[in-house]
Amino acid sequence: MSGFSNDSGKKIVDNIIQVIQENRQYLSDIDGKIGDGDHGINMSKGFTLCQQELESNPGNMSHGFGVLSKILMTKIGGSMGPLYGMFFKALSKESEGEPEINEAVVRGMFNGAVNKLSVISPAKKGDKTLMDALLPALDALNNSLDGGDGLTIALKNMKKAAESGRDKTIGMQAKLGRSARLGERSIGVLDAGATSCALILGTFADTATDLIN
Amino acid sequence: MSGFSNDSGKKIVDNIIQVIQENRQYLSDIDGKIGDGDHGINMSKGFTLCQQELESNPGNMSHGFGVLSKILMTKIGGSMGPLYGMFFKALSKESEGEPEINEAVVRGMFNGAVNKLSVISPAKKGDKTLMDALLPALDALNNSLDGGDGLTIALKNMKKAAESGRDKTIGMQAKLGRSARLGERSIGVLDAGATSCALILGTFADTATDLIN
Amino acid sequence: MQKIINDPDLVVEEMVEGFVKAHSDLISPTDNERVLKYKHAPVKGKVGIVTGGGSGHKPAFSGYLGKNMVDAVAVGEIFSSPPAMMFYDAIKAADGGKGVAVLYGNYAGDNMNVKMAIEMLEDDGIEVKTVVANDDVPSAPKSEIEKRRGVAGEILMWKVGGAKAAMGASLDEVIAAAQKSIDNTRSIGVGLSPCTLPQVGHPNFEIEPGKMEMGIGHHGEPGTEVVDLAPASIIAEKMTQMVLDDLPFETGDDVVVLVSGLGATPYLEQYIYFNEVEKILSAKGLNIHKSYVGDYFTSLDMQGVTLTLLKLDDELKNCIDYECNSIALKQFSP
Amino acid sequence: MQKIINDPDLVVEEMVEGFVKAHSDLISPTDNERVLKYKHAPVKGKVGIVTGGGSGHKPAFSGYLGKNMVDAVAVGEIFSSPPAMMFYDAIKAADGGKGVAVLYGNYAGDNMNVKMAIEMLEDDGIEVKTVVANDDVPSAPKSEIEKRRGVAGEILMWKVGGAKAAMGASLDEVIAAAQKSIDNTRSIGVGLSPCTLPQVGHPNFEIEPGKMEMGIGHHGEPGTEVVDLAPASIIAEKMTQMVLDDLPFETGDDVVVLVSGLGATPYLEQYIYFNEVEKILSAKGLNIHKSYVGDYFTSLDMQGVTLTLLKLDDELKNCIDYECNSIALKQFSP
Ligand SMILES: Nc1ncnc2c1ncn2[C@@H]1O[C@H](COP(=O)(O)OP(=O)(O)O)[C@@H](O)[C@H]1O
Ligand SMILES: Nc1ncnc2c1ncn2[C@@H]1O[C@H](COP(=O)(O)OP(=O)(O)O)[C@@H](O)[C@H]1O
Ligand SMILES: [Mg+2]
Ligand SMILES: [Mg+2]
Ligand SMILES: [Mg+2]
Ligand SMILES: [Mg+2]
Repeated sequence: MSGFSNDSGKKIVDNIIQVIQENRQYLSDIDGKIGDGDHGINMSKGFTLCQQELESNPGNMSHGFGVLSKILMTKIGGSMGPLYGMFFKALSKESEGEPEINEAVVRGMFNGAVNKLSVISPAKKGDKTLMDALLPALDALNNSLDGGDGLTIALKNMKKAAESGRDKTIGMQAKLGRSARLGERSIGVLDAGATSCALILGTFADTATDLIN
Repeated sequence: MSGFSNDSGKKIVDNIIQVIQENRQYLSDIDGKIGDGDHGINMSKGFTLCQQELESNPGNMSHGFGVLSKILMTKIGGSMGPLYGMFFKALSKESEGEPEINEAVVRGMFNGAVNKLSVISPAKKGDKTLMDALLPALDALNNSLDGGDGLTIALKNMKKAAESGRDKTIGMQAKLGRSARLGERSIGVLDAGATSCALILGTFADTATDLIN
Repeated sequence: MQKIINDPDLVVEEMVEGFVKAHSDLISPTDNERVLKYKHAPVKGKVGIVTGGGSGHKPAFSGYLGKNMVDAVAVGEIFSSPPAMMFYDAIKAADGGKGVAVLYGNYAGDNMNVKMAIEMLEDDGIEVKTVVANDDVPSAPKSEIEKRRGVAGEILMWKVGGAKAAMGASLDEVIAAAQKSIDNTRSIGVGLSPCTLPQVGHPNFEIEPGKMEMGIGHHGEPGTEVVDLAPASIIAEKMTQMVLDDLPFETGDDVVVLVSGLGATPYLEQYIYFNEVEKILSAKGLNIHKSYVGDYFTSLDMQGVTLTLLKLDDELKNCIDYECNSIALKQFSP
Repeated sequence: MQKIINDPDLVVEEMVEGFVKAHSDLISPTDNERVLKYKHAPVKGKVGIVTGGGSGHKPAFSGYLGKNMVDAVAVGEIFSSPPAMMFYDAIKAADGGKGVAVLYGNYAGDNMNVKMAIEMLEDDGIEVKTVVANDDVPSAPKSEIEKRRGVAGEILMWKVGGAKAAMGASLDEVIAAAQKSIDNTRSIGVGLSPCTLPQVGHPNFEIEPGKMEMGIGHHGEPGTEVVDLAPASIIAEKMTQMVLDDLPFETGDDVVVLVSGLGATPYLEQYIYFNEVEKILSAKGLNIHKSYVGDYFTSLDMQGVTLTLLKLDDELKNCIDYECNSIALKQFSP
């Protein structure tokens, strides 16, 4: 089998919520070094609100991502509200109505997410933002699938690329967001958004792989 | 000889100013334990202003105490402005016009000072105020002179009584001023006003004795 | 000492200098550099309102100079009563021929200096009367109410006295209204950190992290107890209860609530605290006629808040609602 | 963490609750619990003024709601831009049929959320225009002025925009005046201590005792240099010079001076600092038309001050002098 059901995919949403909650302090600490120290707080608050809404209003993966997106855009704000709001909106929209989440759907989801993000954020590769985890991850996913690797391997490559992209932000100088004003002093530490993005992509990959096997 | 000239007595004023300046921090620290920590600051500011005025407008002891009194009342305020203002006003008034400061004059000065203070302050012995240095000091002076001790011995007794009165304030509970609100917790430390008062009386005694000898 | 100052011994001088320049639309200096007055004082035919006290409480005292508020202020050293001569000059600066009400707080130094100032005025033919604020509940038991300190309730006393004077009242009427205001006012403070006198350079007392001092005074005078820092709801409950019980305030009373930060407490916390106070008052059936939240009466850089409640009757209500234009308190007619 | 709060995650909710209760004479809640409005908004036939931003800056932003000032505010989490939906609801709450001016500060989050809100409004038929404040000189070089942050200069932008709207101007006229105001405004801050996000519980950065950080941002964004703490005169000299040179301000200019404490800096220090600034401006031959000194735009419990200068022409002068009645800024007609 090379996919999983949209219904079972709700586990992905649950696990993403959980990993963000678990990393609340860690993400804030990273943000505190060159930002304002609230990235974990913002993210955790939004994802917890989503968890609460999903308890009374459960559904499949597309539904879960849709709820998450709506809550981020209406309740969270910051930079993360609109950015991750758009991101999860695409994950939801591109999988909506698909009972089976297969290679093609996954590919559509992440390509859609990057397209959506580009509309509202001017962030390019190397600007030290979540894009530095997301863009290499998308490339890896596409390349892997193009090369015929199959979904689980492609997801594994996506995760690996997200993490190495995240790690590369250490050497980058921030060009956008609060840390940008730091100039050269922003070099030497992780980017908070790239870190949360790698966590989300990694959790997606791991959980989807579990569901496929 | 059993006295000193009012002119040479200006040295007493100078030395009192100096001892207060030297104990600025010490007096504030004492006041800080059960008051607001400014006793040394207030005193030193006033006495230094007096020093400056006396430089351009020098004179004998009575003049010096008069200037000190005026400055305390017009520039210093707090509790100390009116209290020491009245105190030094009496020292000035009771010696004014006397070329020779002898037993009788000294007796008049300190009895006058206590009378003046009683007009504006309700402080009694045991209330943990400067009165606890001043009242026993006056008693010692009067008793010693009544007993025929002579001025230098009487001044020595006055100083000793002021210091032991000051030390007894450690065991007292403050009944007046800021520290009064502390109740029993005001017990165990010196009273700031009694400490400055003992310094002033002691310096008066020591300097007068030097002048007499 | 993380402070934006020059010579620590000159902080008051320089503060006054800056203050006069910043607010020249409302206040003027006088011949006594430590006496400030409302620009249009003395107001002819109006009872003059005078106050004063030690510095370090900004915007008190001089921040309340202005139209229908205070006419002249004597500015003391940090936490130290102004000398008699300053009160004397302030009273003269405020006198518009109808007498002067000196409305000040109950501190030993202020009591002596005001008393001496009034004696000095004997030959000046100015009628002077005083009200001594004693709104700070924890500073003495009710049986010794005359020993209590004056704290943020003084602001409401000035507001009432200032409005009454502006309405054309006589000196006795102004004094009676101000006295009624303070008699119906109760306050209490809590401290979460000590404050630092600039000239001393370090705090004069300690409040350990994780602790708070209930009933602390405006100069760090020790309070009634040092206890573990608690949630805002518990702090508010304790303080509100002490204040309510003392007057006592009762169901149906119309009240003014004044929450003041002590200098280093962000507004965020002050509003969270006010929110808890409001819940308690509402539950008890009190009507909040007007609320003030902000840094109205501070203690240098102390962390903490004071709570003040004033029980209103119609006269006090009219005075509280009366238009005024001072630096720190501006109100349009409702 | 010495703070008067309850649940650290709910500080904004509770602060808003307290704020609404304390100021019910001037403001009202709306259906969106994070959108507050001037009680009489929307004012029919008047251009609506909207702003918003992260919390922790009290009295900004909601303290500037009121008559002839801001009509509606979107209240974000601590130091975090309000979501698009809040800006959307704030704009709707402010719309009196003549368009809405959204006057906010240049932060990535606010930029994205306002942009999205305006997109969401496409079908509502409300004309919306924006001005993005960028008065913070040290946050980017002049060659990249569009990257600079908005700080306390926003208050003067709201004052000007609010007055212009109250005078009956069109949306374009309001936008033009607000833009002119911010284009003629320059600010700079200095920090003497870090601030603590209640939910984090400890400061996010350090400023060692004995040091100060020049050019620090309103959320503790690092400044241009960390140097030894200096006397107020030197601090003022450095900051004033940077601000004067940047516009530049010139001899004979009429200016507004706004000194704001950052949250934990006593008024005493703010006035001493202002006094030094005034000396420099006077020496340079600038005319201070109006001064503001106080906690106008804070950063939680940070120690430090910001300095803001606005160069006036006749239009701006009229707007600055115009009567207004908001919570934190009240002015009678001169
Ligand atoms: N314009 C942008 N485009 C993409 N990502 C951005 C942008 N601005 C900021 N970010 C990301 O946002 C992260 C910070 O998020 P967060 O702390 O939640 O918001 P804020 O900066 O408002 O406090 C940064 O680490 C960066 O990855
Ligand atoms: N009513 C009073 N009568 C006599 N002495 C007093 C009275 N009140 C206070 N004192 C004295 O004043 C001292 C404190 O002086 P100081 O610190 O200069 O003034 P303040 O209390 O205004 O800060 C006390 O230690 C006490 O000796
Ligand atoms: Mg952040
Ligand atoms: Mg003292
Ligand atoms: Mg004192
Ligand atoms: Mg943030």
